[in-house]
Amino acid sequence: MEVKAVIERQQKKKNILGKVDIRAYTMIGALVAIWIFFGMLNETFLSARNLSNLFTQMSVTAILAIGMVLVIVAGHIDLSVGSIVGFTGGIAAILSNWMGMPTSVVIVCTLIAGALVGLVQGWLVAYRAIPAFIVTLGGMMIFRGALMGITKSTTIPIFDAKFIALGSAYFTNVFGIVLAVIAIVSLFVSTFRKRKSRQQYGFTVSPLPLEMAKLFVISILILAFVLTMNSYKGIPFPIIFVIALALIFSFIATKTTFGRHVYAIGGNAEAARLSGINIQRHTMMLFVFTGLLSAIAALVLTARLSSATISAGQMYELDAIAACVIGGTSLMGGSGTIIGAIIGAMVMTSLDNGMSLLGMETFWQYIVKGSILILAVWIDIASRKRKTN
Amino acid sequence: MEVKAVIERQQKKKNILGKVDIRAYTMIGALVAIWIFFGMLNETFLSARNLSNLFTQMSVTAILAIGMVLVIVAGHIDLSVGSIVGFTGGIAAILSNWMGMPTSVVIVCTLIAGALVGLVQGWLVAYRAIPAFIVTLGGMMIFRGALMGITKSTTIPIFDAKFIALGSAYFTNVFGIVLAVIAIVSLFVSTFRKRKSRQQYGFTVSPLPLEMAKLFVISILILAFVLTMNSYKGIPFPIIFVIALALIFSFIATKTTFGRHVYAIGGNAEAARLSGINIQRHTMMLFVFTGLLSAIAALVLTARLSSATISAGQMYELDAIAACVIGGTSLMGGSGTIIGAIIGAMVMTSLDNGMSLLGMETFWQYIVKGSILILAVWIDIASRKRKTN
Amino acid sequence: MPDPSFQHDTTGVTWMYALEMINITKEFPGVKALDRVSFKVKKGEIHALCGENGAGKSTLMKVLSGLYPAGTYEGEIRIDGKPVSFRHIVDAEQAGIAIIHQELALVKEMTVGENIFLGREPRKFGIIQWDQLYYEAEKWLKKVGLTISPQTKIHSLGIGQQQLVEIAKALAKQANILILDEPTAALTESEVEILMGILEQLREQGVACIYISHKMPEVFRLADSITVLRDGKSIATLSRAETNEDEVVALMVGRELTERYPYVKKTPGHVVLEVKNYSVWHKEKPMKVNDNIRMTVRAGEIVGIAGLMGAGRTELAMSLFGAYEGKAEGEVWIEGKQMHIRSVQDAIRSGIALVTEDRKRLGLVLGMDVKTNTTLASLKNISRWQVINQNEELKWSQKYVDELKTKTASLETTVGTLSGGNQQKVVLAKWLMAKPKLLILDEPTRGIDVGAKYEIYHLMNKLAEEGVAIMMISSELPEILGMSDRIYVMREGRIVKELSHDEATQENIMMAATGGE
Amino acid sequence: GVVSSGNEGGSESTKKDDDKIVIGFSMDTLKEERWQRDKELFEAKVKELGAEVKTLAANGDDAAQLSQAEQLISEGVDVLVVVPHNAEASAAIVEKAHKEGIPVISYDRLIKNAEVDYYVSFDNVRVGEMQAQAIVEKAPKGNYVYIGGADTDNNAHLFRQGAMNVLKPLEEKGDIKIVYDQFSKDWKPEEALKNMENALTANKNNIQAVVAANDGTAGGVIQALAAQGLAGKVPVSGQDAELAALQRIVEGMQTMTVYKPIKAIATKAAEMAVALAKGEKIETNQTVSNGKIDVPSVLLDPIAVTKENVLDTVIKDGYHKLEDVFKNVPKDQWPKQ
Ligand SMILES: Nc1ncnc2c1ncn2[C@@H]1O[C@H](COP(=O)(O)OP(=O)(O)OP(=O)(O)O)[C@@H](O)[C@H]1O
Ligand SMILES: Nc1ncnc2c1ncn2[C@@H]1O[C@H](COP(=O)(O)OP(=O)(O)OP(=O)(O)O)[C@@H](O)[C@H]1O
Ligand SMILES: [Mg+2]
Ligand SMILES: [Mg+2]
Repeated sequence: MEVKAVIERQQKKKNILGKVDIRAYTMIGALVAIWIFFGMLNETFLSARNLSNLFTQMSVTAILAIGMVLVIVAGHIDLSVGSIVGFTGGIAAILSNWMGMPTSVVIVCTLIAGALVGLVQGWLVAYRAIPAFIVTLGGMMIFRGALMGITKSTTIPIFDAKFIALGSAYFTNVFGIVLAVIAIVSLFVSTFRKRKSRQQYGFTVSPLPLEMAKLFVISILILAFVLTMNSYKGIPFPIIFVIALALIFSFIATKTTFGRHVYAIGGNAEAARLSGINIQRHTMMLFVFTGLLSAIAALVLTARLSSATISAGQMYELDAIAACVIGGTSLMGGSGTIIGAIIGAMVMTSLDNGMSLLGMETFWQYIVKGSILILAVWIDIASRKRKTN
Repeated sequence: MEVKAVIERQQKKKNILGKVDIRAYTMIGALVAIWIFFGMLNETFLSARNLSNLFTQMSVTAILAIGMVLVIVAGHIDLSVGSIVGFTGGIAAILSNWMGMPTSVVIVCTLIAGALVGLVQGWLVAYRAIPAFIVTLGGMMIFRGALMGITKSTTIPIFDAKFIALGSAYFTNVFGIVLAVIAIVSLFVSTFRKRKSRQQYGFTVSPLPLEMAKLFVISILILAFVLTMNSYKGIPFPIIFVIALALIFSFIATKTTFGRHVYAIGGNAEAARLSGINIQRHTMMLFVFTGLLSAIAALVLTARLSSATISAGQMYELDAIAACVIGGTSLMGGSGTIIGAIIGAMVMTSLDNGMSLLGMETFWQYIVKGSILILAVWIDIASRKRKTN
Repeated sequence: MPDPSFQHDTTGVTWMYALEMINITKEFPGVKALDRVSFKVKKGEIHALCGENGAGKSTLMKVLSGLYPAGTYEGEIRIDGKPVSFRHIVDAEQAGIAIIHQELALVKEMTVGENIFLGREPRKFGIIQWDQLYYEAEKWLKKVGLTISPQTKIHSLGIGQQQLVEIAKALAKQANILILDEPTAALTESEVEILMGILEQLREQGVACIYISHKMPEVFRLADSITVLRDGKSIATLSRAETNEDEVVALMVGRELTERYPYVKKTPGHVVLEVKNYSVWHKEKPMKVNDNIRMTVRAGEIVGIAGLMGAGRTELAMSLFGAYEGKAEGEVWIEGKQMHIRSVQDAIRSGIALVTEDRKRLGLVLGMDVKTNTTLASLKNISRWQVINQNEELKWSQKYVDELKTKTASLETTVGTLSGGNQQKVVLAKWLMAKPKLLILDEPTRGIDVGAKYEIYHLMNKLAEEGVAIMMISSELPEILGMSDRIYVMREGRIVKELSHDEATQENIMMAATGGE
Repeated sequence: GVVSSGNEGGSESTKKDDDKIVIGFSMDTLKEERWQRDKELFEAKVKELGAEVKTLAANGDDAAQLSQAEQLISEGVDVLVVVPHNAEASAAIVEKAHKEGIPVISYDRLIKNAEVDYYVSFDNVRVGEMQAQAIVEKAPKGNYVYIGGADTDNNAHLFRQGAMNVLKPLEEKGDIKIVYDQFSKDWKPEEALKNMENALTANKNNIQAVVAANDGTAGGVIQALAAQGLAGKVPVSGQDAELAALQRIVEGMQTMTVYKPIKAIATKAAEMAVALAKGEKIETNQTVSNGKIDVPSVLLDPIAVTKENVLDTVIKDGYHKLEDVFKNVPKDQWPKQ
């Protein structure tokens, strides 16, 4: 009896706040706090233009973090993403500049290269049971070396304007508004379909006014985002990649069998195996995904810099991991969300951006970033402990 | 009866091979193979002089790997060792150059700094339950930043000849011989005392001739090492640090309650706690050890370069981890040996040294090192699997 | 909504045996776990599989469920008379086989509903139909008598409830052959009743059930036939009607066991443990798991603690041992001195030892060898200046291997490879070596076969004789009755009754434990 | 037209600052000692000229530098002065700035493939040539070792290219032989030390000259030479005029370092930036092709600093103090200023 009451109470709470959990709200709170802090110290920080910069700057880390979340959830890690970014970026530049391929061919080949590289690493981890830490640490060296080898250690510039647009163009204002409207409409439609389905199965649904209020707030936020971006130059290309990839992978993570099986593997591999889940294939797929996402990140980065360099992507793996962890992903596996990782990436980028706007000395930037990383996890752990006391 | 017979049989096998297990022999085999390979391609590789170089070049990685093994065995990781090397090296240089302290004071202060830094990190890991990966990743940034802050991003040269000797002096030939004799004598004494003690307890001992033969081989190896070093300039200082630290920490790991407890914690933390082991204090101590060892490595490195630079120690954590893993330490915790890690460090350094002697292009060096890392673990895993099939 | 995986297989061939396993041989390195075992199960029958620890029961079932794929064993499996070969767990499931494994196989971070359908989620184009999933899950939960929401996370459930979820998960597969490997080890009496009801219902529906348990009363209540395994060989298949407990036990151990509980009347000495007004708070919730406990244990006596699952006995033991995270208040006296035990080290120093209920998770470092595990808690006694005397270590661990008759290849064998009973002996050895004044045993014989049990009982008697105070927590009433000099009965965190050996009966203990009058 | 590239957004923020000229200074890194000086000198000069300056440093990361440049642009600077980490990758910065109507001066390293407005520099390839030249003068024949910088740093490759421009013809002539040629990971002196140890071992100390890419790596090289008692006997080049290197030079352990009179370049760049902001005309002495256009350039000469001219260059410029440089030399041997 008592148990039931608790569960119902829990469900009610969940309905009010929706699928996103308290943890994510804390993270959003922290992000807002950081923004207000920098906004007060420096007027440009919160200008439409700097926000546009901020979103563009975080795009590469965010794309890598999306793949990293799933790998970490499954109980692995990928230290090679930075080198894959460099390597596939080099391939893209060679194809585009040296071989003069059109952008579409370059994109396809680069993605294939990323996926292949991920496949090989995934195979070693999944089917040869070599710890991911080792495989990807080795991969980190190998792909960096390969990048130097194929580019002959030179910087390869990109001249193809279409390619460059991938990283530095903006959507027109009209298109942004259209996107916003589409997003809002599909939000409403999906919510109502969900309510109907729940009612058919005889489950309770939260009161309509409440649900409407929630949808309303989200719609306002979407519109505010688009209008802010439009007040500068429109939505930057890279950020649309991030949003699209985040939506796709969030969907995969929460709504598909593949995603749920990944969480099951990370939560209890033995249980997953006994439930007939093909752990090896899933694990391999995860590395294909990180390879693919690294290739996408490489395209964005190469386009943004309009050249491929031998140091491109160095240490990005650490940024991506930090973003995941700040966003609440547990390194023990089994839990973590993509939206959390994106917020984590935003926190890191905001810190970088804000501190450099303030002209803070480099060494302070290192110290602050390191401290924030530890602090974020510390608070998270402490609050979880308090909750259970 | 039957049980006893089995025990005796096993013990006999153990006595023939000594305490070092098959795994370690495989590693030594791999090392010898690498040496022969490079020796054939390049005549200088196996010269006394280059071997002396090799041992000196591996010293920093080896010292770091010694601490890393224990941390990994306990189920943690330390990504900050490289930055601690840089940071404490900076402190040492400041004390020596800017403040003109005598070498002894510099050494003591540097070691204290290393231990303190380790203590803080250890406290966060042990008593605040923040994952070591996060704490030390944060530490990696913080200490690098701190190094830049305290040295004002300049290179600080060392002029104190005594300090410089720590990294680049050699023991005289006579002293080397004395050391060898001491080592051999104590080896014989300890073996015979052990035999006597075993006999007193009524355990079987392996046949005397066999034991003698074993001691003889080891003695020859010790002598060969010393004579080789003497044929160049004598035993380099840093290598004596490595040997001394390896002996001390091997002893701690295998013969003391502390070491035993660390392995138990890594094997099953909960069972260890319920056996009355103070997990938190042990964990904290481990990080104090890595801090301390990083400070020692920093002294050696700073002395060798006779200056402290802001890039000192960068990425050393990965070298140390790789050395441990190549040497058979499991990243899952619970197993790993210090001698293995030293051999791992030797493998890595031999590759670096050999490839650069051959004048191999940089990018190939990256690729070969990464591949060897993966390959070593792959073979290890495959052979263990074959054994259990 | 119709999903093929939810449908019954109704091919109409009639064949007497739902399952035949013929001459199954399975070897592990150094162990022949199964040696030409034959095992047949009829349709609509509950078939019990009995045998000592390590007899090969679980291995046989793992072969059957595809966990050990075809090719890694020899022999033939037939389902409904047709030979099959499973290369994967999924193959076995498709052939209508569902298994509840001996170890819980649930993902703690996921919901009950997700766990029930893990690997078989109702889906359209790979997209999970969450509403349908939870709807179906709720149905199966009701069937096993759980009234929790299917959206509850597993980690907020107790062990018993988790086991029921595991059962619901197997039922949801609507298999023709259902395997239950020790399903009741963590269930309360009333939950066992529900399970029995379900199994009887399935029997009506013609489902073949294979039931593995060390609890003879359950076996004899449920089973139609009993197959006994010993040392990897099938010894006999008996019909329940034609046999009795003693015969089955004799077949299992390979000899006659005259007395199951070697009780010895003792004369208790001085008071070793005295607990007054002792309360323990739950580690997470604001509630007491132990309330106002008052008890004594004397030297040389065995005190049994009876109670239902969840009565708070483990918490009491862990708390006395300084290992429970919740706050404790009240007084603990050891040999007339008041103690403030805040950590396991304190407890060991005061002469307390605890053999935990979950030996794999809490008792042993599975990757370490017998010797190391034996000495782990008393390294101090065999070391000087923190340096371990390796000869002493060998001596002591050899002594306990001999004394407890632990079956191990050597002192350097990793304990993870030992069978359950022998693992338990290593745990016991660890605590015997610590020379405790008070030895707390939490479910010391759970999952252990009859022969090993008997040896452990003897050991308890011997220790009591040597003057050790023993506190034994057990959910097996016959064991409590058979071994204790005195019995405390716990209910909802309180001690509700104290009985002497002679007063105690099955009835008055159950009465006190359930609160019935 | 889904894609736009409008520039209406920038105008308001640029307007705001019209009363005061703001120069943006986007730097590759502040990690190394010399860049700290560039920053200080540049900022001082701009302030002296009555304008404001805003400096950001990117820790040697191309993407970070682009981000920071974007930030400066969004803060509405009037002129952007860029020290590119990577000459090619910074083209994006020029493009972004030009969209906002902000001119770009390329500082020290030339931004490639972009319509850079001005270039003020010492030439990196030239630096490599000077290093090799100085060493060749000391050791016209014999076995040569090249110890490079970070293999992941584009500039390291440029320095090497310059050095090889001088060395290769001599090798073909048979005068010299390059017996060892390796990069030093991350510019780390310890890597240079290991490389030099290996080079000495492989050639049994039969080495007559070492071209090291900068003072840090030179430090490692000299350490290895010292261990063989060769320090001061084998000429070693360097770059950056670090204090530690100059001390070695006056002690005779290092042959030369390339001093790029930072004051000159910083001052010149500051003057050009402020003039450009005021719309004044700028005098250049040369044009340099960057692959896309011929960039009007002010090319300053780097100076090879040796024991002989240390007083007239680094010390005279106030780059280092006499007492610091000669710290390890007995006072009676100090030169008179
Ligand atoms: N994976 C394995 N590797 C090696 N030996 C194994 C393995 N699994 C089981 N064994 C051995 O096979 C034999 C049979 O084990 P099994 O688990 O089937 O016994 P069981 O009858 O289920 O015992 P219990 O009652 O304790 O559950 C034992 O000797 C065991 O040690
Ligand atoms: N995971 C859990 N979450 C919430 N409450 C729990 C949990 N585990 C146990 N409890 C509560 O703690 C109390 C004691 O539970 P526990 O099962 O440990 O008792 P026990 O008598 O030791 O059982 P056993 O017979 O297994 O030894 C009960 O009130 C139970 O409901
Ligand atoms: Mg079993
Ligand atoms: Mg219990």
